[in-house]
Amino acid sequence: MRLVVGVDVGNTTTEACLARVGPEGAVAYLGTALMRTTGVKGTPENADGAVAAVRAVLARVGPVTDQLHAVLLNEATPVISGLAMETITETIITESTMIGHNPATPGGVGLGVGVTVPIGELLGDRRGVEGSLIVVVPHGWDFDDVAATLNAAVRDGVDVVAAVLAGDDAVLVTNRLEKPIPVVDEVAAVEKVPMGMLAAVEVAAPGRTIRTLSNSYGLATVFALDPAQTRQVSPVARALTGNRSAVVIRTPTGDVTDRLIPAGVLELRGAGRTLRVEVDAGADEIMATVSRVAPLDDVHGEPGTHVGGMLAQVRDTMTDVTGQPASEIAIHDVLAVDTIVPAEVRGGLAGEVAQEHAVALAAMVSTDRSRMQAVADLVADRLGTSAGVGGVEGAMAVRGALTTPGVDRPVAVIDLGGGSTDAALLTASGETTAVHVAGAGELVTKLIDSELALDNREVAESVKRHPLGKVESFFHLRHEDGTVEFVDEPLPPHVFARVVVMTPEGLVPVPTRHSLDAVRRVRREAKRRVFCVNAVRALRQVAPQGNLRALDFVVLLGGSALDFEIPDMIADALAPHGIVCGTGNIHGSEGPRNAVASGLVDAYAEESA
Amino acid sequence: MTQSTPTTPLGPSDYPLSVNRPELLRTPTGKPLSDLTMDAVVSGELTGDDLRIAPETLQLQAQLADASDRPQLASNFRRAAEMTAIPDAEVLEMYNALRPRASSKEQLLAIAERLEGHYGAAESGVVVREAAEVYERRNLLARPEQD
Amino acid sequence: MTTPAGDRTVSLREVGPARRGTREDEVVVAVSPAFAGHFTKTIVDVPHAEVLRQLLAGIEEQGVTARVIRVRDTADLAAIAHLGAKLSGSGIAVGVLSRGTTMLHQKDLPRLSNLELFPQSPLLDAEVFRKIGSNAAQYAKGESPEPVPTRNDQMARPRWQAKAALLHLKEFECIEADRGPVEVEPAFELSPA
Amino acid sequence: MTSTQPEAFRRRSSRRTEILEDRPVNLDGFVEEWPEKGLVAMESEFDPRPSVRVEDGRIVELDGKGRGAFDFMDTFIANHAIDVETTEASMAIPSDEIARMLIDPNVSRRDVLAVSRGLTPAKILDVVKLMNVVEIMQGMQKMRARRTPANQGHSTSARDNPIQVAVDAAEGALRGFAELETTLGVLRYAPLVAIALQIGAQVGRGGVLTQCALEEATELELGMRGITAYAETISIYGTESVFVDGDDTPWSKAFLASAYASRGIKMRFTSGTGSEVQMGNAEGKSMLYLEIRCILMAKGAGVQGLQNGSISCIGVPGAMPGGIRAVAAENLVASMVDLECASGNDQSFSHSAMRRTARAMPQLLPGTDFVCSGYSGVPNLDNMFAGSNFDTDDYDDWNTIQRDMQVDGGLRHVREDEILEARDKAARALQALFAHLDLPAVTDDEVEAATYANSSNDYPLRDVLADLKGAQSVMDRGLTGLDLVKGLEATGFHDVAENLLTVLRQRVSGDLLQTSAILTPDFVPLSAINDANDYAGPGTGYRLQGERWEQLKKLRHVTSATNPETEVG
Repeated sequence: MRLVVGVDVGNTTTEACLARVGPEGAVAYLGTALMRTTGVKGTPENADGAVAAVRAVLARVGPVTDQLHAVLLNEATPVISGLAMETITETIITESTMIGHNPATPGGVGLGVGVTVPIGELLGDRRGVEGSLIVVVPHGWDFDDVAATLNAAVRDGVDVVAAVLAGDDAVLVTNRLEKPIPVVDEVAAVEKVPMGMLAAVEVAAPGRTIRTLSNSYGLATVFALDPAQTRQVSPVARALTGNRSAVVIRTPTGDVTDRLIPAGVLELRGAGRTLRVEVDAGADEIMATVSRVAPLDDVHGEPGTHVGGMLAQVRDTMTDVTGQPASEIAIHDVLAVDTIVPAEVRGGLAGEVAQEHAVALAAMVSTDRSRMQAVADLVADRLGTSAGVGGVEGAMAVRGALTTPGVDRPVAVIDLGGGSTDAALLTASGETTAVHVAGAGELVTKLIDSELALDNREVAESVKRHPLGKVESFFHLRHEDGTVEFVDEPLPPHVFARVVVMTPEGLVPVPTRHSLDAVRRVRREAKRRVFCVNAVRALRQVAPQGNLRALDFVVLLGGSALDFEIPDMIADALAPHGIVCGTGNIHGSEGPRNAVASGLVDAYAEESA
Repeated sequence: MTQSTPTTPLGPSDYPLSVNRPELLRTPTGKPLSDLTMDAVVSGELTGDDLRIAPETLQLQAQLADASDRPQLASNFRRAAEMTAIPDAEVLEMYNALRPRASSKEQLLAIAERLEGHYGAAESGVVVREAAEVYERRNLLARPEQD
Repeated sequence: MTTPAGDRTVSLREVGPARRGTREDEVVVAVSPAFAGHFTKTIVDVPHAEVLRQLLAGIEEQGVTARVIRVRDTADLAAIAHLGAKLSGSGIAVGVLSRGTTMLHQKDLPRLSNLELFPQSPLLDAEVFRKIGSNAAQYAKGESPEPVPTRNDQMARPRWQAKAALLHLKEFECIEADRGPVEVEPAFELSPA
Repeated sequence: MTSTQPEAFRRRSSRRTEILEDRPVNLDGFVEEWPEKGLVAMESEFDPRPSVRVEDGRIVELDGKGRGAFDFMDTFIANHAIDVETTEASMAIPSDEIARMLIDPNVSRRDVLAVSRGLTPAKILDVVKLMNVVEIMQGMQKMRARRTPANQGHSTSARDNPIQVAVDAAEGALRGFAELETTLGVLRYAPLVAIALQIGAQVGRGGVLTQCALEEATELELGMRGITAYAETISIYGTESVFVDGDDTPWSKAFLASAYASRGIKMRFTSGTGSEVQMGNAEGKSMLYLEIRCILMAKGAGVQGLQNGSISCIGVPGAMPGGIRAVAAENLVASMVDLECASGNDQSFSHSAMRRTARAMPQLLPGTDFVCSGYSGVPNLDNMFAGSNFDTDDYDDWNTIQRDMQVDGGLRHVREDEILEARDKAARALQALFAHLDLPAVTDDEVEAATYANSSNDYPLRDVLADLKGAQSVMDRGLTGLDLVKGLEATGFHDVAENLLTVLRQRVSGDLLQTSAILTPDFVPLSAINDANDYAGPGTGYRLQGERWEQLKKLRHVTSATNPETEVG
């Protein structure tokens, strides 16, 4: 009878599994422990965490340190991942053509077409004021005064057809007008609106969108355009689609463009060739190129671009960890994801926001120069026992996964981590293959953060981890599945009327104007684009001939396997391939944790039997 | 406890005890001050409990306060000596119960009884009893819910 | 400033006891005993006419209606705002003291709590009052407004702390115990420039 | 601003008036007295007349009120603060005679205490009302509990950056603060910042005591874990209604005082003139009368000391006639009832540098237990206590005033190379400790920035999310002061580890619980017992001389007498 401890050093946690191994290789599992990993995985700094985990598991089952026979460590490959995001489109307005922004509260309803004139010209003798007018009101004008000035002018026969305001006063002004007109407000850079130009202002009723200015022929009608000019203004119409209000000003050379930003070039090397792909080609194109050069040997990014900087940093970090020169560090995988980033329109007059396209990229480096033997030596020294490297991580993980009730060979595991998604396959004949692919939990957090414009990783992380709700009163909230929960004690004021994350510590408000459904959609879509895509990608790389149908059992492991929805989403994604997929339950009790550590024990028992 | 009690009350010249009378000092775990060394820390022999104050030490400091004509400070130290036995969470609970309009008279008296009975904290009990009486007179006991 | 107008004044005409509102789309603005009465401006000389006009404008711009009440038997901001909230059809109220200190309250909250509090009266100007009104209305509509950013100034203490205390005491002097809240109609008047 | 007057009627101003109008002092606020409402510093006809009556060993009348009419402050003071045996005799002594005792070098501190322990609040007010500022200073010189004056510093960061807090604590400790206090913008940062403060302090000068101002429960927990060494933000108020508004009573606070002592943690209360009228419930009493009630309440609770001197309400007495005299008097009263006095000067007080300096003279010149209860050891923009009366920009002025007046304000000039060394070491110690404890990393860039920085703007931004997680893990993992000692020892910061262990060991002896206790650089507890104030006139008591005076003669630039072409230092 021998006491052994299997220790799995992971990127964030170090897990230990204590077992008694009998003479026939019979294994009795005695307990497990979980500690934070110290240092970067695969480096000597791991020893502290490993020793702590061993002590913790021993403490849990009693004072038996002296009888400890061996500590078994996994062959942990250092994996470093990096993330970057590149905006690849940009909306630009030149020469003050358009104000297509969506103030929360425009005033009036309808379309007004006329010539722009500053409100100051309506005071005094109004010389030079004639025809239909669109009145432009700068900062500093009080709403009562604006209304009084417009009313006086209209009473004197001036034809005011619409107004454009700097402040948030549209409803206030229209409520005070004797003759109703459409009014657009909150135009921050109102002083840049050109005067004496033909312009159109359109406001739709609440809950509706504009009809005329978002239609190319509507614009053509309003501004009497010929077919060539109409073709030119079609981007304007497109940009205004879906708005409740808009202003279009016709200037001699004004334009709205949707420009593609050169975001740099990725150089992918593998399968004996080198392919280049523009990042602004989008995720599909990048991933298609990646698959054409699989297996990937290395990736470089164009210096001076975000991509280049990100890839260089990943390489530098690995150099620091392993001491290997940067030239020998190779990037083995990238994952590109299309995303949308709210960005302020360049040249806009009212802080208009456009949904710009962007590509998020995760890259991953792994090295075979592991220093686990050094960790083992340190552990042996500190604990006064023997310690060795007991097996390769992926192989051990599938072994551990096999202890999940209802699982049999061939079995594949997917380890859903923070930086990388790992897969391994154990065939019926006992052979294992393993792979790491780039992109996991951290990328999901980043996508949520940028798409919701939170600019707060902590909140984004929280949105990722927990279900949402909307606090509808101090005494009830609506969960994201539509159910309503009533509470006896009033909810705290800082969550009132907010979309909240239901964390175990309580409700945390999400600082966003998006609805609950929008936030939920962003969260699920981010998870799908990273984890579902990567699950399929990784499995294809370990499946015989890349055929997913050849897999029977897939066991999900790792921290994200505890997520409240990711396992279901992956299972749904794999279901069409006839795969049984579920969250691991190591030894029928540990959940998706401890697979590698117990795999190490099993391997040891098998050898010693 | 293995703490040696001095035969005569301490006076100002005994202060500081850590310098002049270290032999009188013990941790709540019974260790002398000289055991609180770096070696002991590194080897893990010392725990948080070794760095707490013992009730006997608070009584010694109370003697010093009395000898320096600070009777209120001395009383505070004696109440503190009684309270060393009360777990942290319960100390905070009792403190919260003493806030205005937080407790009924019965609740306050129950705390006093627990102090006196369970913890042998007679002087602390007196403080709580006095609070109960004053709160009643000044309308500071918990009231039924109202707006 | 390009605005052609002069200064505005306001008088609050009492129209009867304040009652609970029935419209869900209303916000109550509850003012303190001396607001636009014994006092005419805040601690930093923002006219009460402007405070009220901007609060009401912020509410109106959001398409929500407003009622103004005067609380007479207390000068405690939380009590004023909470009473306003209880009388508000939407359950949302803005409470405001003569010196300018302002609070957003909701009827189901404990009195000593609040939705948003603006304790530094010297830092509140017309623009901030407009935003406070706007947020009150958005809460009434069930939206999630960004809290109005609060500012801080370390040197407000030497300049304003004592005057704030004095104004607070004066407001207390204007308390009429045992007189319930009254609904008021603001009448704004433009004084010649 | 409000030029509502038509142009034509506006009076023409002289050039001089314009210049005076622009002086910073005119940005300060001043108001007229209103004694009926308590808006008056210390001279009010609405304050009660002194009286006391004892029956059956119990005070049954206090300052004109019978026991039946006592509010809870009267009750607590009558039951706990006033010596029943001597009160009638003490009260019979005319106030002017007691006032003279306070300044008479032939009357010892002990003799004064024998009288003062029997005085009622109104009587004490009556006594100090007779004293002008110079007499108040004379009284303070004799009545201060500890013979040797000291100073306390703040070390905070506008970004709650723990590295900044550590290095500024190290510099502050090196410059002479005996206590260092921090607080937070984001409360959840507290564990990391409290650790940083402790490490920085022990790097700068072993034995400096630290505290982190938080709500009671967390503050007590950090203390119990040995991450902080003392507590101070335990507020008390002079009227029953304001005390209750603060959700406490004299009994709840007295209980808390014993709770701290039971964990071996030094503690003092906080109060100050102006807080009651600021909250609108002064009950028509002067600010000083109400503060004297606070001081006696603290005395009755058996707490060893008090932070007072108006503190966060300084703008109120500061705006009143004689207000700063009242503030000086409240410090004196704390000392004359034998409490440790941490005497304010800790909040932004005036736009005028002259007023700021003058305000501190009644504490700096006679010396108090802590002249400032928070001199900002960071630029005021980083001061999370809303700014102090003095900050890092004032270090050289402070040192020069000490040298001019030959008074000890607790600080000294330190050469830049020593300061850089201490800052670098504090940053590296924190870096090593965080790495050892698996807390968010401190980079070499941060260490470098910290060494040469002035404000939080000079540091690389930290990953706040990671820091907050780290802070939470300090609480979850139950890290204690002992873990900090182990970590420092394991990472080669042996001397810092020893310093911290020695501070922790003090808790076992309880020596720091005695009145006015601090630790000397040799780790000897120095309190009102073994360093009792023995002032007895010229030539006695604490004198700035010898080695300490030589230290304080040094400034950044002093021309050498031997070779006037060079500077000494």
